Amino acid sequence: MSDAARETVLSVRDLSIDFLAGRTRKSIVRTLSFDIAQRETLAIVGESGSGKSVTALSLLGLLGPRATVSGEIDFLGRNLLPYDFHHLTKLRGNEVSIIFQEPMSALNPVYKVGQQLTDVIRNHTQLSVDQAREHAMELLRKVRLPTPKTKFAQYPFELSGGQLQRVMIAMAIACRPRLLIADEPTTALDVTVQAQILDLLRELQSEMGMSILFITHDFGVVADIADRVLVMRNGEKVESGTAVDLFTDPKEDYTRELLSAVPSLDRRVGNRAVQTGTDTVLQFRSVGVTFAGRRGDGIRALDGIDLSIHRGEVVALVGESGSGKSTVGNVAAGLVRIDGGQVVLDGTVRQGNGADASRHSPGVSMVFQDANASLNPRMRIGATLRAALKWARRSKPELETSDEYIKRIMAEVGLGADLFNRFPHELSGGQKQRVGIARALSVKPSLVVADEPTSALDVSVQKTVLDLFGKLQREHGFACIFITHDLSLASNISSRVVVMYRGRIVEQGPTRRILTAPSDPYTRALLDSIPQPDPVLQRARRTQPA
Amino acid sequence: MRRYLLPVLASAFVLFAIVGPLLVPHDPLAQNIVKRFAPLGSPEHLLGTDNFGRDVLARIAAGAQVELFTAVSATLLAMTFGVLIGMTAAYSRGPTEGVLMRGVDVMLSIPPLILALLVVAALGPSVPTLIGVLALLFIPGFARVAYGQTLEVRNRQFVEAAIIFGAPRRSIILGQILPNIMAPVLAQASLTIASAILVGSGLGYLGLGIRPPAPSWGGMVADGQRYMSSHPMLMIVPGIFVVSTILIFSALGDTLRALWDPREQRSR
Amino acid sequence: MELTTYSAKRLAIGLVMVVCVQVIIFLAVQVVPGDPVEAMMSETGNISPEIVAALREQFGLDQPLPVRLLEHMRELFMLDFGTSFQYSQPAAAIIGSRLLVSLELVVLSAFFGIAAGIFFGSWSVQTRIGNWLVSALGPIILSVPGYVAGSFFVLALSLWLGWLPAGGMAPISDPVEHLRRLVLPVLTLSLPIAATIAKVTRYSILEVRNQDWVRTSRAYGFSARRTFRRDILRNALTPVLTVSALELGGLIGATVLVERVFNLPGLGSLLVSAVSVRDYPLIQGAVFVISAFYIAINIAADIGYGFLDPRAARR
Amino acid sequence: MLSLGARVGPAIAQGAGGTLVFGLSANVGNLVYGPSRGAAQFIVNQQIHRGLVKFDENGTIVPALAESFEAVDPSNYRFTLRDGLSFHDGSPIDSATVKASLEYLADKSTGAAIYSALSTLASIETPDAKTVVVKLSKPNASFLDYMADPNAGIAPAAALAPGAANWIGAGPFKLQANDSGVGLTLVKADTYYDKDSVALEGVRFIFYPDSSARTNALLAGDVDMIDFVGWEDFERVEADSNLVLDAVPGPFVYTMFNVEKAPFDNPKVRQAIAHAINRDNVVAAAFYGHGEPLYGVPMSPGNGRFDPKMGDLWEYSPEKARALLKEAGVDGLKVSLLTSSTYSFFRDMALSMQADLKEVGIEAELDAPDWATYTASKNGGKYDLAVAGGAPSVTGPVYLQAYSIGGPASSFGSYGYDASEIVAHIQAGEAITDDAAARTEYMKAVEVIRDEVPFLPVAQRSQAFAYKNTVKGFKNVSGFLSITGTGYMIEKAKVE
Repeated sequence: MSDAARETVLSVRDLSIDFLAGRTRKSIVRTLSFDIAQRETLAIVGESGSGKSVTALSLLGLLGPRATVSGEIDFLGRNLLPYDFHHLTKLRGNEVSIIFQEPMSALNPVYKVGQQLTDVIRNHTQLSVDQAREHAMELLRKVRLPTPKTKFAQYPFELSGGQLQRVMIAMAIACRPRLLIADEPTTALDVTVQAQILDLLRELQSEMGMSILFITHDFGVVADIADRVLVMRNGEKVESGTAVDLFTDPKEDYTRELLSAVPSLDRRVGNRAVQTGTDTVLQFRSVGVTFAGRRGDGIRALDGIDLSIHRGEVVALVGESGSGKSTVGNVAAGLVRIDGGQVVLDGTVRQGNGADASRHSPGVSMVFQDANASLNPRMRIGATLRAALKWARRSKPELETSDEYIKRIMAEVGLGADLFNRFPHELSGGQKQRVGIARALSVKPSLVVADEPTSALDVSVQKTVLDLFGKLQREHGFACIFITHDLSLASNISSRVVVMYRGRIVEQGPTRRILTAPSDPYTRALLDSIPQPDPVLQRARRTQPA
Repeated sequence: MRRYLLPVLASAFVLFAIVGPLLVPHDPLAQNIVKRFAPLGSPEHLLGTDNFGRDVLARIAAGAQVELFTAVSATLLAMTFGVLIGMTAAYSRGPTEGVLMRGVDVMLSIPPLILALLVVAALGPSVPTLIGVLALLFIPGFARVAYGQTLEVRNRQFVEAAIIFGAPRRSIILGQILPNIMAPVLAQASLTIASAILVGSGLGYLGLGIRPPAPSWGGMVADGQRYMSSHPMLMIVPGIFVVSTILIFSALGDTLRALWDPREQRSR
Repeated sequence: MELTTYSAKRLAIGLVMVVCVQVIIFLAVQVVPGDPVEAMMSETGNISPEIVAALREQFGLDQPLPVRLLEHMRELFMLDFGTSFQYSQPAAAIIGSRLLVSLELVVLSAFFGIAAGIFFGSWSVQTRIGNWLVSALGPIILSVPGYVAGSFFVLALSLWLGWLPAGGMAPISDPVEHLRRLVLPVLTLSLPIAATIAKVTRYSILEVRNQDWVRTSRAYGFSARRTFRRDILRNALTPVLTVSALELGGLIGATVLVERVFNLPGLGSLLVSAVSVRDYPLIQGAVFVISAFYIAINIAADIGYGFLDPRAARR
Repeated sequence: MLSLGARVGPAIAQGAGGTLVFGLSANVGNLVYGPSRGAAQFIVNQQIHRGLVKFDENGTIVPALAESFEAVDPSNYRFTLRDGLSFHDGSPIDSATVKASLEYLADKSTGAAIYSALSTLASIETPDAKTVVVKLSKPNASFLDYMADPNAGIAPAAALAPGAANWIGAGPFKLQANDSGVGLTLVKADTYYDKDSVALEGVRFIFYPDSSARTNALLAGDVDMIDFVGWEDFERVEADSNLVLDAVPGPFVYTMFNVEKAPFDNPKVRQAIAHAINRDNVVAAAFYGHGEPLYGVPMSPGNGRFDPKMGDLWEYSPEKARALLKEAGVDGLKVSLLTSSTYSFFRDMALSMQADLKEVGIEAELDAPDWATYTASKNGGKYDLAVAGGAPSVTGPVYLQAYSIGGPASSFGSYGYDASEIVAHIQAGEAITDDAAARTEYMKAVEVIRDEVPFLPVAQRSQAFAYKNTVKGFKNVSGFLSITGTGYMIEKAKVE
């Protein structure tokens, strides 16, 4: 792959970036150096706060007036530092293009997609409007946007995330750039879509011969796309090397740590005891849910769901966005009203025929995806926990609500007593999620619904929280619905996997069986789309069609 | 420290409203036709006298009391009812929501002037009438803010969490939602105090304010305007007081909003 | 497409609201003490109770309330406001001539206020002077009640400097004088609008400026000016529209103070005098016009919102 | 003396008298026959319409449509019409036309302003086309005053229906254009009986309801003349050497008592108030010093039936007031004082009185609603003390009757006051033809007023017209007639 004679497209030396925060200067990136050769893909990996995105934006002078950038940025022999904005304006979107993490917000919501693409083309060329439109259509076909003619005249909000990212890519390649900066371009997308986008990028790269600087936190994606990798931490380079070298033989502890924290799809699972109790905690009997649509039509969110959760069992609910997995959790927690079937919790019919109790069961508690949003910003941590206990005590009089008990629970999830009087905004993301877990545990539930509890966290934090959650589950023995989009994660924690697609359960069974011998084609596609943190494996998978 | 400038100014104003009348050696109602139209800076009457020979400074001080009392009372009333309506509508949804919010819309489309004219015509100008009129005028504003905020907050996850953990309705509304909609409501309240002074003095200007002879700033401007060509200070002086008071209270809104934010509060 | 159904629905709701306002005002006006005949006649001439009764009968005031309410709604349905007690003329004709004055004030003030507001708001995020102007002067302007500002203008510009007439209306047949007389009232009304709109524009721009698509625009080599117009100002205008509608709606009610200060024969002063003698047909007619205007503005703003923000149109 | 009228004055030389541009104090809508709609409408009425008689510049009654008139006795009046009278549209006026008009005005269902004068109508006889004989069931010495009222013009048959427009009359000017809400344009009518003495080619009325706007219009030269100059504007007008301020003592303001309930059921308390009010302060505060304090009943100058002693009934003396209150045994009195927020002079008068009352130990709380609520409260007796204004349309002492008769029968008198004694004296006076003898009889009524204080006159306000000094021949008629009589002067004016 890597010919020594390749021209260096971008060469960065001693890049340092400071930000002005109030009156103090904060160093974000320090003496970073790297090169990108022609046709090469360099991935910069790191957790949040590592400075990887700032580095990417600094290359095009997109950081704004509060940032000070020093060092050397050499693009094809032209030094970009100090910024000459007149020069940059000619460079941007022309010789160097960029695509962003959130295609939905990266496009102006008030202009039609085609219009925005045409504008970009006309900005750097002398084409007439008609010619530019023609070229735009061509590009949309090239990025394989379905029904490009229709989409051309639609607004961004009318397209899906994957489709928008294709539009974004079309915009990026419109002027055949020498370098494409991709700032976490697939993070917001579902795995199956992510796989398609990565395929598209690779294809375009080989066709157009551009170099790619790929920013990501996902080692699976790195393994899939990168030729070379640079690992960053706290604004500094940890190590760099070819992808194969880095994954097989990481030099630095931090890299090793990160790699080990990545949940990989473990097909050898089964070491987790399937301690399925015989008594059923939760039972869904052909449950259906319809959400009122904006124009009066209903959106069928759940359709004929049959599901049983037994005591002490962890069931992973897997699916992509819009599959209805979160709705299942919300029905179990009593947040959503069903319009068909029956929900039985701890032997009581909570919804559907024969329901006379409240929709909310005192036996169910929940851990939310967004820990921050799930905590009342105006309540101190101790008060939040105490409130939950007090409410729960209305149906479970045996619960303790003393400060000692609360502090004990906090200690159990690894929170110091000093946080008792803190407000949520004073806690880190991981701490907040620990509070969420503490709250869920404190009321001694028989079922915990965990709705993507770790997806907002960095991998290293994700791992510790997940380990803690698993440990507590085993100790307390509550049943758990673990909702996730990440099959790797599911394989690590669950004894049973339920795969959902468009409001239906397509397949369910013991985790090992689902991972090794999926019977449903969708499950298979899902499994194939997950990039594995192993460049060799990824390359192999790519060569053999799924 | 700059953050506290406005609260300090506002407190100074409140203080002036409370003790000012005690400090000024004149009765705001005492007429002395012989000494009418004393100019600004007269030894006995610092801000001069009006067409009845009443001391302008004493009237300004007494007027401050009235303006502040009416504005604050009206705002509190409007806030109470507005928040009640807005939260009830947003929390209950369904037909209650429709009736309440359409009612608010209808209230908004009644010209405020006619509302004031009719209420004052029915009850006569007086402090309670003025408070009532102002409260009526500002209820829709609070209702809308509370409604919008409640709609947003009730879908936040910590409210869902409270529901899941079995919180009773009352504590969801009072304990979870209310404190979280208070920042904009308080900002609105401070703006409303400013607006209430503005509108209240405007009503005073139209003769729909408080019962004469009690002084109101708007009424003083209106009276002063009649002697504008010969004694302009009779109009300018109360005008300056109206403007600076409104300025202080409207700027106070931002400060209040910031102070209510837990991010601004130190942990104990 | 859907916009028409949506507009039709909004229009229907608007009509219902106008009717609600009419009924409320009708009942309120009748509950308030005071009799139109006594109020009008008491100023001059000796009126005996017999005369009062005779005139009440002439005006149809001897009928029971529900009958009169029904009659009023019937007339309203045919866009007939009845005959003014005070002027013995069709209320619609009187309101029409007054409405022209008020509309002229409102339209001019709104136009200048909104235009200046958007200009200064945009300017304020770009230059230091603009920033200072909007953030320091804006609150001060907003704190000056219209009647204070208006009185001050009359004092300074008319009485002291003698540049502009103190008030009154000149006929449109003398356009120069007509406009000269509008300068001060329009200035008085448009200043706070400009301050409000500038504030909203400023905040809105500051918010939009941090949006991802603005970064995209820069990242694709659009010039600063182009980015500002295409990706910042255009998006920032949606809240400006909402606030403009609110301001415009409030304006027709706010004109009364300015009409008073500048002695303009507008709808507000008509309403004040109509209420003071309980000229029911005039009151109902004027309220109808004002509330319909307010509601129409809101409907127009909603529909305009759909044009500015395609997401709103598809809702 | 109810004398015979003679033909008026020498004919003014025919010529271009110009057009008078008149800034009118109120918006005049449609003219309707009968009811009164305020001073501005009076002025318009007097240009378009004409009655049997009218007032001259001294307030004397002179012939109009009637060539001559004769009071056979105070209940019997004979009018002889001029030759060849016609309305603006050319239709003739004869005794039948007059009879129809007067009978219409005598019908209370029409709401006619002068109904009270015609309520005693017994019959109207028209012996021939030029003679009208009006017979009253009770003597009324002021009957001719009523016939000169601006609302007593003779109207064509088409106007004799409630609400019908009444723009065609027999007056000196006819309507050319009605610019609704803005103004009226009148041109000289060649059907007018005295057209040769009218110099003006026309009158253009422009409505300026706001007082200072009206003054500004005059100062700016937009109009030639304005009515009802605001008191605070007197100096501004006077300071302009090109302008004439024509001010006379006009209508008066007074205080009413609710005599149905304590404390004002006690005449002593009412007397105390009569001594307590500092009229000079009222004039200063409410009228900017432009008015005359009243210490007795207001009198119309030039009317021989008043006795100067009638103007001197109570002096300002807080001590006397306190003494009277003590005598009446009231102490620490708290009363309500009704006024209206609609007119600032009403409110200022009340404020001034409030201070005076406080001086004698009476706490008066102001009740200042808008005009309609004020009239409702006043007519309904919902007050202790009330501020009111009076502009009698007749000049003789008979006007006192209306202000003495208590409500609800009269909207002018103190609520609940039984004025039968006063009315008896006044009626007796009315029946006497000799002025001196009548004066003694009226004086008896005034003595009752002095002791009983059924209403308390406070001040006579200055009523001013202002005009350019190029306007000649105009004069503000003094006294009450400033309101009802001055309109007749416009036809005599010319603009040089």
